[in-house]
Amino acid sequence: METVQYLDDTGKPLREVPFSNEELLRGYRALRRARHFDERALVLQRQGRLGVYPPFRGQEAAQVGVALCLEARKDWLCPSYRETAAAITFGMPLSRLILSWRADPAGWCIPDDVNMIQFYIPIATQMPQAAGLAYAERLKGSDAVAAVFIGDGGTSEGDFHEGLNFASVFDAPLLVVVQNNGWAISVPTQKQMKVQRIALKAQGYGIPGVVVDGNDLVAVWSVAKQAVERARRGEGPTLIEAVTYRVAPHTSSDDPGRYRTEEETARWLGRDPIARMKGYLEHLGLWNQAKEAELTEELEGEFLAAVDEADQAPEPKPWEIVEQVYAEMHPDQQAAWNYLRGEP
Amino acid sequence: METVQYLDDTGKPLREVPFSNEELLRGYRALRRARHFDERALVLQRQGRLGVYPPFRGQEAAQVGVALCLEARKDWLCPSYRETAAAITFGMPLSRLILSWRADPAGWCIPDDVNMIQFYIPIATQMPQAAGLAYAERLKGSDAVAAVFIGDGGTSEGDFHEGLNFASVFDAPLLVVVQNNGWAISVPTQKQMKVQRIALKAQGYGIPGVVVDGNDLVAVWSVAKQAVERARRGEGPTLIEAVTYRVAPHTSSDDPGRYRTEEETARWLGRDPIARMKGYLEHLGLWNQAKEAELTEELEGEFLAAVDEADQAPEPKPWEIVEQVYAEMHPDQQAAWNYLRGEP
Amino acid sequence: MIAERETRVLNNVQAINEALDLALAKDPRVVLFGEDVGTMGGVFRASDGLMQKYGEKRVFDTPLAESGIVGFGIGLAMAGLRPVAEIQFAGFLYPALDQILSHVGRMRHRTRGRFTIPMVIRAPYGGGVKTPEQHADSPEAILAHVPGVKVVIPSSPERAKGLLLAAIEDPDPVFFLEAIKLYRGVKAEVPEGYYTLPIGKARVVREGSAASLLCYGGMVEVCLKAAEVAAREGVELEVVDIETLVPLDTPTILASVQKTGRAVVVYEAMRTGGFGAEVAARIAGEALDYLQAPILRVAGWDAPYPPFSAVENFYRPDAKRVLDAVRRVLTH
Amino acid sequence: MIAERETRVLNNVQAINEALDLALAKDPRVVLFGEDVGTMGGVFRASDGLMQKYGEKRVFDTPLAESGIVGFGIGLAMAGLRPVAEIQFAGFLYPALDQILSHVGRMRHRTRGRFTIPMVIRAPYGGGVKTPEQHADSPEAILAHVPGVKVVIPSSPERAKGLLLAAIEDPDPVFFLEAIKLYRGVKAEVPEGYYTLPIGKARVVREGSAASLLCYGGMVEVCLKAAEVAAREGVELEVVDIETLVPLDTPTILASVQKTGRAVVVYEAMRTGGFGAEVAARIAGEALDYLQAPILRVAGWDAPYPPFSAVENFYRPDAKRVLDAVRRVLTH
Ligand SMILES: Cc1ncc(C[n+]2csc(CCOP(=O)(O)OP(=O)(O)O)c2C)c(N)n1
Ligand SMILES: Cc1ncc(C[n+]2csc(CCOP(=O)(O)OP(=O)(O)O)c2C)c(N)n1
Ligand SMILES: [Mg+2]
Ligand SMILES: [Mg+2]
Repeated sequence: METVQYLDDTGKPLREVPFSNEELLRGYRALRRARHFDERALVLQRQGRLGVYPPFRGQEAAQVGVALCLEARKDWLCPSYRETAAAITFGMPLSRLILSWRADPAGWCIPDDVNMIQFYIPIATQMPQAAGLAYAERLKGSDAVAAVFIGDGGTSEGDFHEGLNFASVFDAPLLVVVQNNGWAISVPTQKQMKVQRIALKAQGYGIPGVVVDGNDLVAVWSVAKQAVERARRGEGPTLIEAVTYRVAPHTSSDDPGRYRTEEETARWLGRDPIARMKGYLEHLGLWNQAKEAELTEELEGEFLAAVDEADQAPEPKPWEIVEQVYAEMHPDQQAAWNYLRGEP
Repeated sequence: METVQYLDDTGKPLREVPFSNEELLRGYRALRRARHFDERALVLQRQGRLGVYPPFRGQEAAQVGVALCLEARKDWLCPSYRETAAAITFGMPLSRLILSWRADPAGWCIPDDVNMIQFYIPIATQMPQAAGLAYAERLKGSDAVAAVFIGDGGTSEGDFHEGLNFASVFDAPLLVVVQNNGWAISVPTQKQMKVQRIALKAQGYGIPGVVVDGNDLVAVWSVAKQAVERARRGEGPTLIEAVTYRVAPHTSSDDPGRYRTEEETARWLGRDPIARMKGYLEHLGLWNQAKEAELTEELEGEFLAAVDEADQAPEPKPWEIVEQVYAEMHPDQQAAWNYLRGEP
Repeated sequence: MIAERETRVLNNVQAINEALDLALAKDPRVVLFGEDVGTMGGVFRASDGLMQKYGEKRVFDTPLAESGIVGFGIGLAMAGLRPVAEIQFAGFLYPALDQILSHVGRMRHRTRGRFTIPMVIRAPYGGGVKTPEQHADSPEAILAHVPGVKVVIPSSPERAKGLLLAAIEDPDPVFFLEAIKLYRGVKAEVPEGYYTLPIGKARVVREGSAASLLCYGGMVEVCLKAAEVAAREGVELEVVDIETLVPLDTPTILASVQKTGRAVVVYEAMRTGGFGAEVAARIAGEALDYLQAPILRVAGWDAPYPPFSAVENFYRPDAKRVLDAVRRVLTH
Repeated sequence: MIAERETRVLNNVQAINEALDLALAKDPRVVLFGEDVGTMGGVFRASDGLMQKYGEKRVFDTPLAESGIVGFGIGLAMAGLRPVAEIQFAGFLYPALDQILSHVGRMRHRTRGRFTIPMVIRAPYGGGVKTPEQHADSPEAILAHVPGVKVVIPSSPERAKGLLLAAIEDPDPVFFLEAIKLYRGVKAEVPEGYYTLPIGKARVVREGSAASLLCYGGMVEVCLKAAEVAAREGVELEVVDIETLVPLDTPTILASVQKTGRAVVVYEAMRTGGFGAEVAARIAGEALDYLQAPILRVAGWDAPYPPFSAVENFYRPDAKRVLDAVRRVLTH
């Protein structure tokens, strides 16, 4: 299968780029915003100010390129736990994301104007749900779409299959984005499946499958754009395999040294999605040192403000753990609530 | 995808047939044995001498053709509930099968020299198990293989996907035989999946997929033979889609009138696997009226003897229901056992 | 019985079919789906005629995949619909348990109320009618151990209709288990039209003073039968139909046991870890001082429900086994 | 403590790793597999170094699919191997529950002994270490309600090693749940070499006369701590480590309660439908006359285990909550 690519590893265009300069700048900015958050989040984590955190370094283009095609008030974003970059671009406030990775209730309650499902821990379970969300929009007569993210490892779960099958049978307006980042914790993609290209799986469901260079924002963005248009036209789901690499540890608690070599990672660092996009903008004369410095400063300001806001969130109360179990509290929760409040 | 076919609907050969006359006669006999059992079983069922029974009429070739390639003492047969024809050919004693469909413990205990898993009710669960059985043989260094059967509806379950993936990743010596008989109770294959050919799913697992005319014994037999040889050579699993049709009701309790037309069924009755094979044997001058009559008589004798044997099975005892829960009885089962025996 | 209403004699399947019909007519957000639910109207005919009446967008067949069915339903619910999913038999809820344990019961809690799952999952359960293997399972204890879900098990056509309509109106996920034995086994007067019955209330279905029989679903008729037999010997047993397992109506259960001083819990699932253990534990935790005898459980044995038809009825509790236990608590 | 043996100080993970090593060395039929079990040696390092030592045919990584892992293991077992599967966290047993409920526990019964599943399924369970959502679940009650399986939950390195070796030798399927809190939280003397401890026996780990604390796994240290505190006030609590949930050692539990007359059951799973309900029900059914106070349960609340780290410790029972319950049964 041919891999869709627009930029080479240095950012030189290989074919005509279907985006305006404004769009390209918007895209680059989205990449940088995500990267900045990721870098600073890891620092917070080391300071003990975040919980377990799954970095996405190297996968920004694969996530941002898709999120740029969606409208937060209308469409649906169904991430795994890896898609903080997609969430940022989709419109999640940074302060909520910080609280979310702090495992704070205030972060887990997603704003009403952002149609994002919470980050999911149980692998692949978002797949049939995303099919249902997408199909519901069809039933309601809207042209909204859903985008669901899953990893190479996630494709092995039964729910990946059941979700794809439901989506295809019901022509659900859904983008299934598989980020093939080479690893499922310590298990390489070759041990995860026998097939070379995950996008080939689309043929088993009678839907289109596309392989795209996941480190090439222009490529991901244009592939996603077409899939979204197709879905809005009511022509059903598309399976997109974004070939990328997890250059960071699986999570802040992982030690990649146990299962992979520095060389492999180094090779992929040379294909960094942000450097490539930056190279392209410079090649177009749209970007320079000064602009970069200015942006960095702005992003740092935004991040610090978000941290301040997050830090102002009220301490979670013990009794919150038995709230929101049902629409109204039953005696069993009420008794627990009273006990946790120290009331008899 | 091209459908492998050797005989036309009248039994005229379309290409050179790779089986000897003895083999062909053996194959026809196996078809007739299965058909005879199925017809007589339905009569027993109506007499209240069997429980719920899932007939396989019209699917004999798809099952027999595979079973003819297996050795009961060495290879493994993993059926769903539909594969009584495969079980008969594989070597299950008819009396056991009668008891099995009588839901009698004596029938559920499979003879030690027949490597068949019990008929399975929970759809698709046999898939990962068959992959494990097949891989275990590889680990043990034997060249035994496993054949697992599943229906078109069964392909929608997560276990179908997980089993195929495990089998392909571990190069398990496995035949995955999907009998696409057009229906999952009342749901037609087109509503079950978007893809036209189930065999296309093989491409998502990096293994060979074959479509075969499931009503053409010669075709199924030769396709299965190649897949078994491939598996024995350690080259891994093959997905075989046998295109056939369930001309009978789903089970003895089903009423197809609620979901399909007589015409469709009539069309498939015209492609009857046994008539086709018979036609071919007659075309070769290997078969005639007299032989047919003789065979029928012999099969009826065999069946009646099997019924007699089954009828001699001891009445199941109430306390058997709490036996064989563990290797040894624990107090909880012992107490139940005593109660059921009327002992204090 | 709902006052001032016309009634009609229906069996359980007919009552459920009527409830589904009324819900589809009343609320355009309601959708019905599952295996063989559409064209065929369900293997038990619970949705008979409804696809024909409301169209394939409201009532539809799905692929054969329970995790897919429940997961798809979760998505429909989060998008604002009112999904009613049918799982063909309760024993086939198992492939969906990940979606159930990981999401159905956690969504409201996890998202602090932003997303909720107002979904009903119906499934026939229980034995007694010589079904094939795994068609007679009773997994209610597993469902009752899932935080955030409700579990309702009706015991009569009138209750089934009103409780199912209440379940569909409920803002939280409700598992609605229907005893296969009662589908056609019971016929009774059912109020006409749309009505709901309260989820979360147990009912004393027969008053008595000698001992309390605590049961639900298919075991209610068994306990009533036992109570009749006992009555002939002058022993008045009280029968409590728990009806809603979660949220459990503990006060009604305790009141009965406090009155009689003796409790026998009856359920057809495997004894160890069955829901009856929870009922017994609540009594032992909150009404111990009233007990004049041990709390006994009459339940399925600690073995799989037998796939062997000829002897399956020795697994499921019957009036005789209930009365053996009653005798023991009375003579204690 | 096993008599006349050298001992070494190990934590739980080390003890489990040693048991797996010894099993692989002793029995060529033993194979180890699961997600990240091979190259990485497991996310908790339980199989650290074993693939390197025994090769990829004995110890291997699988695709990310729990139903596949358990189903594959069933196949290996039926073909004569001794599979030991690791499920990365107990909360990820859920996708495998269909294989577990439909087959793992039914195979011997269904085939009248022709096919058996001598498989061990290991999984870390329970909370207390600020793991992400669903990494702290305690689904033992669901497993204990599966006919035909055994459920073992060790509470110390010595017990873990000997019980795991016994589980691997066992002719029936055994679920082996390992409290995450204890993996590195406890270090103790562990006998060297190969030894097994009996499955199906509960143990009195601290003697006392005032009341019985019935617990298992991660709750044993909590109960021992509570007992210590109580002892300072002159109240001698008895602590029973149930250790094997199925088959349950009812006599040992009853003997303790008959002696103390008071019972508090402690577990960290959600209270309703938890395994502690079964323990309470057995006491209420077989030792009622000895009880001087209600049987109380201290357990997780009827809510999901909180994904909110800052407050998660208010969900899991601690010594204070246990002592509150003890006070209630003593002052009853
Ligand atoms: C059902 C389930 N099983 C196991 C895990 C543990 N786990 C968390 S992440 C992970 C690997 C996922 O790999 P992949 O799908 O490729 O996503 P990536 O981490 O590479 O983004 C595993 C096994 C889980 N969270 N859920
Ligand atoms: C997990 C599970 N879900 C549902 C059922 C109920 N059921 C029994 S057979 C069947 C249809 C199977 O169709 P297919 O796989 O095509 O096999 P066929 O009956 O055509 O041979 C269904 C839904 C079941 N047995 N197991
Ligand atoms: Mg990955
Ligand atoms: Mg079929």
